[in-house]
Amino acid sequence: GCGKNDEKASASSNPLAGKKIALIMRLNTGTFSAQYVDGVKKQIAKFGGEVTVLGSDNDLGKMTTNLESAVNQKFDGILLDHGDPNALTAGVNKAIAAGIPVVAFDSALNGVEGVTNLAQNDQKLAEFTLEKLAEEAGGKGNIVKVWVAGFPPMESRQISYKAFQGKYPDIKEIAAFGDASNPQLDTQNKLEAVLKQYPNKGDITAVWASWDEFAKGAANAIKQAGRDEIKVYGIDLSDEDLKMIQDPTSPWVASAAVDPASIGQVQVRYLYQKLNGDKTDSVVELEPVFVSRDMLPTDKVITTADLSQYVEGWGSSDLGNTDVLKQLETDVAAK
Amino acid sequence: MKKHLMPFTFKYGALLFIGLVIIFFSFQNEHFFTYNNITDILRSISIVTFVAIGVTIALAVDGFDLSVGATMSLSTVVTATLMVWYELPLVLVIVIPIVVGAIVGLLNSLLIVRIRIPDLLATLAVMYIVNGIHKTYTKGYSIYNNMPLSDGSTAPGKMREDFLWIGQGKLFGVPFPVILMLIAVIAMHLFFKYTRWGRQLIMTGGNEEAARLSGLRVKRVRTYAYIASGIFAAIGGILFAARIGSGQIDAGAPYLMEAVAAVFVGYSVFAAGRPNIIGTFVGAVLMGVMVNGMTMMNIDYFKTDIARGIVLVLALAVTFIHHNRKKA
Amino acid sequence: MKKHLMPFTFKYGALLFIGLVIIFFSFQNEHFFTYNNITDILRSISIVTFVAIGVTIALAVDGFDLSVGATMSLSTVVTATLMVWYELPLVLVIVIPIVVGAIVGLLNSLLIVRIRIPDLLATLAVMYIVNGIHKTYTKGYSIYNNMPLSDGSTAPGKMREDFLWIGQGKLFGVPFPVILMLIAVIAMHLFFKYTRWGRQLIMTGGNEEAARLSGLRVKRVRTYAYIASGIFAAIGGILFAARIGSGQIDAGAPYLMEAVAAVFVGYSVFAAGRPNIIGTFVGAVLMGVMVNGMTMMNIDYFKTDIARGIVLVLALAVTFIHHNRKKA
Amino acid sequence: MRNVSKSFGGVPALSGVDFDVRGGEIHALLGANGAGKSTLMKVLSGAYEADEGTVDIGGASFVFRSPADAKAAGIHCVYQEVDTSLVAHLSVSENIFLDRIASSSGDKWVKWGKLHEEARQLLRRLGLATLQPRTLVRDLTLSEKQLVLIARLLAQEAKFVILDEPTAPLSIEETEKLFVIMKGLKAAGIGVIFITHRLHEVFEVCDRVTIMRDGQRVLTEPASNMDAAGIVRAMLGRSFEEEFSKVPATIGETVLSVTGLEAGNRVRGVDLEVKRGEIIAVVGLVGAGKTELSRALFGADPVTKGAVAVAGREVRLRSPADAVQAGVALVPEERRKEGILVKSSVLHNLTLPTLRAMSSFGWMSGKKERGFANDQIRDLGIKTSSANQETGYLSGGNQQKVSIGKWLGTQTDVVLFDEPTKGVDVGAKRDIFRIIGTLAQQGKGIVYLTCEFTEALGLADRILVMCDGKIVKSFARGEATQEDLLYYASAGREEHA
Ligand SMILES: Nc1ncnc2c1ncn2[C@@H]1O[C@H](COP(=O)(O)OP(=O)(O)OP(=O)(O)O)[C@@H](O)[C@H]1O
Ligand SMILES: Nc1ncnc2c1ncn2[C@@H]1O[C@H](COP(=O)(O)OP(=O)(O)OP(=O)(O)O)[C@@H](O)[C@H]1O
Ligand SMILES: [Mg+2]
Ligand SMILES: [Mg+2]
Repeated sequence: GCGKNDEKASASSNPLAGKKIALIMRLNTGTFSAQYVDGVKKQIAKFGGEVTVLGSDNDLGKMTTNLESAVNQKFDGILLDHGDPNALTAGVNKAIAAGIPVVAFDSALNGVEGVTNLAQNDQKLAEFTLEKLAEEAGGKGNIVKVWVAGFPPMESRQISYKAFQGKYPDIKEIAAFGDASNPQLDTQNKLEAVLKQYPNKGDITAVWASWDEFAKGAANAIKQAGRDEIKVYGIDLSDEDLKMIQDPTSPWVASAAVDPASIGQVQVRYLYQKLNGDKTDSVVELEPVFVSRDMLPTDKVITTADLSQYVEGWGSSDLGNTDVLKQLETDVAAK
Repeated sequence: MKKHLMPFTFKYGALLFIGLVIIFFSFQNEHFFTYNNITDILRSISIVTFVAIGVTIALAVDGFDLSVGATMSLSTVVTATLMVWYELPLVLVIVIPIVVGAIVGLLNSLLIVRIRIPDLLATLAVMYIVNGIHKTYTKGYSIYNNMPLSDGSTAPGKMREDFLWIGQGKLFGVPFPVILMLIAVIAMHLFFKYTRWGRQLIMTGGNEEAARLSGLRVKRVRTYAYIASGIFAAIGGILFAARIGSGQIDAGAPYLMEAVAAVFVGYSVFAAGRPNIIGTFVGAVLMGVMVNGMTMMNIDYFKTDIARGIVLVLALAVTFIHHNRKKA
Repeated sequence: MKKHLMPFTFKYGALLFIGLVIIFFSFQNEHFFTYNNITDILRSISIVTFVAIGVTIALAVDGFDLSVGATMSLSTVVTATLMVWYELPLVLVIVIPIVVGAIVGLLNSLLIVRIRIPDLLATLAVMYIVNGIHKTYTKGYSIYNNMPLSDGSTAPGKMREDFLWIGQGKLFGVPFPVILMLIAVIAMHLFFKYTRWGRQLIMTGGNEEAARLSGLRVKRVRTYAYIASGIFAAIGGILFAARIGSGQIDAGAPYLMEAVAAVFVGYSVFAAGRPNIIGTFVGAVLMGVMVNGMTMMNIDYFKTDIARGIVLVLALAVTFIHHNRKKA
Repeated sequence: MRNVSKSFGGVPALSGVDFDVRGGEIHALLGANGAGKSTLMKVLSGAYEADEGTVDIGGASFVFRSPADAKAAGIHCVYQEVDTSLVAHLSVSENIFLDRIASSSGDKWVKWGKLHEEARQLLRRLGLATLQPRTLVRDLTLSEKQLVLIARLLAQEAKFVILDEPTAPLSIEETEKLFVIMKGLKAAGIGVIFITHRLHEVFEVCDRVTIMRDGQRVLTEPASNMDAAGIVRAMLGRSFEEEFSKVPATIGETVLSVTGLEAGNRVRGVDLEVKRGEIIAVVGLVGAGKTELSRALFGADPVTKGAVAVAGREVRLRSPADAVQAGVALVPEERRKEGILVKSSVLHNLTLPTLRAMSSFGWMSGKKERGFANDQIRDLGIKTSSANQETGYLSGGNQQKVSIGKWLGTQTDVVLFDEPTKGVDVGAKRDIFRIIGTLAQQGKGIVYLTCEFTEALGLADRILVMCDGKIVKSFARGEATQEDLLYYASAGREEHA
């Protein structure tokens, strides 16, 4: 506790209301990030708190700086998104020493005492889609891989990909590319080149896109080239992606993901547990969900908010909720 | 003999070089030199060509425009929101982003021509501002059909089919963006070469003070140049939205450097040593050919950057070694 | 009276402006003007300041170096691999990346000084090449402790503790990178102001022909300037690795624009209208203060870009409105 | 120097030139524009590398590859183009000691106090005690810049000194001071090479004369053996009378009237009236404000007060474009920077002010353009290989003709000439006078601003003397002598000082 918040809290009946929370993100653009931020913001609003988003433009140096200035500014709690243990451990230790609880998502801060680590199982995400690909291709064929190194989740997904290659020797990778700076159109242009290189139907069985931004570009290229026999398997799912998967003319047929909004929601809940002084697990696994076109309704267009009705395990996560938190929500709502 | 050879390699060296690159790729892969692949390459460079034409125009009056990438991003999201949020008719969907681009150009020229902040500095500042504006406008979201809005409802509109055709359709078997690009390249080339206003731009770029003392309204000319630069960047943004069917955040950022690279390669075409439209187009083609050819050869993506840099150096070296030998 | 006021606002306008910004933030948030926060701000700008010093040196000889970001990226991954892959001693871990930076600078100067490719074009090409090289070197992976290698084994080394101290440690309660930065700023300022070589750089940048006619070997001077630029970018990269404890791919890319912005704001400090070290430092401080202060005020992170651009415009306008009024 | 040759892009500028200077003499190097004087001196001072030939000093043979080499041999040069050898944003002192700072030996640290003090002393020797060593060179006038370069020369330990047209921007007093300094150098055993287009200066200070024509040496003689007519004949290869054959023109109604014009720091209330067909010369010493007057009349600089009427109509000139529309044209003083675009072709330069007339509906007519350009090239006698030649490669006089020729297609009532003969050889000068006469005959009003009093006396219908920003005296043709003009031009100054 710090003195300043006690005064604020006294305005509200609940001691947990009116907290100032910092959300420190490594990447801060794109629909996935925006939905994740939304999840965080909504949940904190439900708890009567206030959130400040510190974006880092994919610069870990800036992220470290943001973390340190959040500690200096004496926020009540800190949320981390896509951090890196080497870069952040020092800052996180400083926060904990200052009594500020930290909950991290996909940051591999498992070595740090007192931090709760949310993780989406990236290897499993990749496995889901790759298995589906292998199944639909009948265990053989030529595939194109769209992937880029340099990002921890990508590197985890690559581990699954390697295993997949070992498991299905008859599935051959005929081309691989990927560029994170202009993911969608670059993929579109490059895949077009590959389609020209393999102009016959059946030359290419499927495209595995390790990121939804890649998948969108790949789907566009295939659709526009009229090569509808090629299927796209992606990872991650935003509202925009969902729309494409639902579209029967789109080559993108399946994706695996954790609901970005519910990641934010769960992360906030764990932070408030810590604020309440509860003992929390140091690792919380968010189970990925596999979504393919055949699971979705054909008669209407849905968003990720409605997805839980069709796909089991999506967005309905009550993970991290406690009675105290439920009470808090009602108190704040009552005000 | 030697005397004749030199100016020849000098003038056509860069073109020859590009020809060699194309021949190389054609031998590497039979599918490279096909009608479909060539039109694909041209389509893939259509957006960057528009942005690069903007950069060329600004450079013609001796001004560097760093804000084109940001302008393109802004134009992309504005285009998309006009359809998705506001369901406006096609004409407005095209005209409004162009007007927005012109306004950014006007802001640039205000800072450069009136307040006389040096071009690189002014356009850098505008780049920051416009980047901030376009993200603030969409709150960081990309714009797509019936996207959920922050009030919980969904957006009423979709990207219009007729709009998407601009980026994805074909006319007489040629992708429409390629047609647009060729029209723009030819028109701007003729503009610079044969019109009074084109000449005014070039002369202003040559020596602003001398041009002013010859009775040119150089401030006005430079203002128009930056506005044109903004408009071409905006067209790039519109095409981007039409091509991928949504309004991506920060879409234009990578296009700044690509466009600049194309323009710079263009300096060496016909040994101009100056910004010129045909050169810019050839530069864009070279870059597009490189990416396409290397993808077909399945070269690691990180190595393509090296190749691109080396090609740039070689093309420039061909020009400038001679260029300076002539002078010295 | 009015006559005296003008040059004053002109000369100190930019500094005054920065002072106002700081006072404003101090009133907005009690945590802003605290020792810890100030040292944090300084630490946060230490890397960009090194890169910006490199840019300043290149600009001092009237050359723009677009490759500093790429050089910084290369230096970061080289530094990290020297420890993680090769377990080299500290001295080599620091010296080798600096040598690499110098080599990049040498390549730049070769293209610019010998082949006489214009600076922007040459360094753009080198930027592509170096970006490609650093990614090819690590196959696109970032480098971290005991990372898995492509042959299935894990890397033998870790980032050394004494190395990490360079980026994260404190000396007499002051973060070590801040000390390094202050030393570099003061040393380079003295270098430019009081040493023969510093004056030779400025002379060359002011009027290369005049410097040459005065018997200066300007090619050599410009070569040294680009080498220095590469070295400072490399130091930025080393500090980055020490600060985040790993070797990130493409780490330097955002630093190019940030450094350029700092240098440009620096033009307006003391109304120099030219690149100068103190100005560059003040520019970096202003940028750091803005980011820090605005996050404290809970301003949307998109909007910080707008604010940054506007501040840049204002700082530049203060300088150049007067600058040109005087001349006109 | 022996057998020096140099060509630019295949065009020879020097072919097999021999040239010698002795220690302790002042040697005049003369020749028409483009004769190759500056090029020869640039070879001698290492600024250009010769294609062929050597420099022999005291028996040893050298090939200079850079200015540093020449300086090591004791050869120093003040180049014709002043701005190429100055760093504008540095102080006067630093510019004076540029060579010292540039050298690779000597102090590693720059001691500013000492430097300023030494500079102050040098400036005092040149009679520039008022000039502050800390002033930035970009704030100096052209003549002050020239003197800074001469001060730089004095700071060297030279064996040979080259002065390439140093007197062009200097006032009479300043020129006299320079001559004293040159004589001092001569007395110290230093060889001085002096380039000028003012022949009377040659007889005043020089011991020997070398004359060049078309990149070749024509003769070298003691100055006492020569007379002005002989020099001109040698320069041009034919005999030539420097005379002003004034073409009679009918004088019509008033075409330009200026009342109480104030602009900048140097134009302080000018009244002026020009009639059609009339040539008005405005004379004054350097710094009197002539250039600023011409710029203000052309809308190039803002006017603070006063009224201007062209052809009876009151006009407000906010920009040169306004002036052109009102019928005013200016041939500016600094032609390479302001008069022409050096990198553009002769054709593009000539048609620049008349783009509208050369085009229909915005489209340029190549035929009209070429026709106009070729007419001008023929009528004005512009020596160029073709209309597409880059203008920067023309000689000074021919560049000046382009700078004049571009206005001949416009509907002008008034043409302002600012020192159009500066640095122009006698042949080209005569051509320019002829053009001015023709313009007057066509009924245009001419304002001819100059500091060459003889030109004003020969050419003008009326002479106005300008001093310190004001017109102090007006003479009709034939009324004044050179002495009168000088008296009013400088007496006015004393009054105001
Ligand atoms: N850098 C250059 N490039 C091309 N041609 C040049 C260059 N410098 C000089 N010339 C040409 O060489 C010839 C000799 O020029 P130079 O400057 O030596 O003449 P000059 O005798 O000094 O004339 P002026 O009296 O006008 O100063 C001219 O025809 C000129 O156009
Ligand atoms: N922007 C300026 N900055 C500094 N000095 C200037 C500027 N403009 C003009 N001057 C100087 O002011 C002085 C007076 O101006 P002006 O050029 O009109 O005189 P002038 O009579 O034409 O002399 P000149 O014979 O040198 O052309 C000149 O010596 C000129 O060099
Ligand atoms: Mg000369
Ligand atoms: Mg003058």
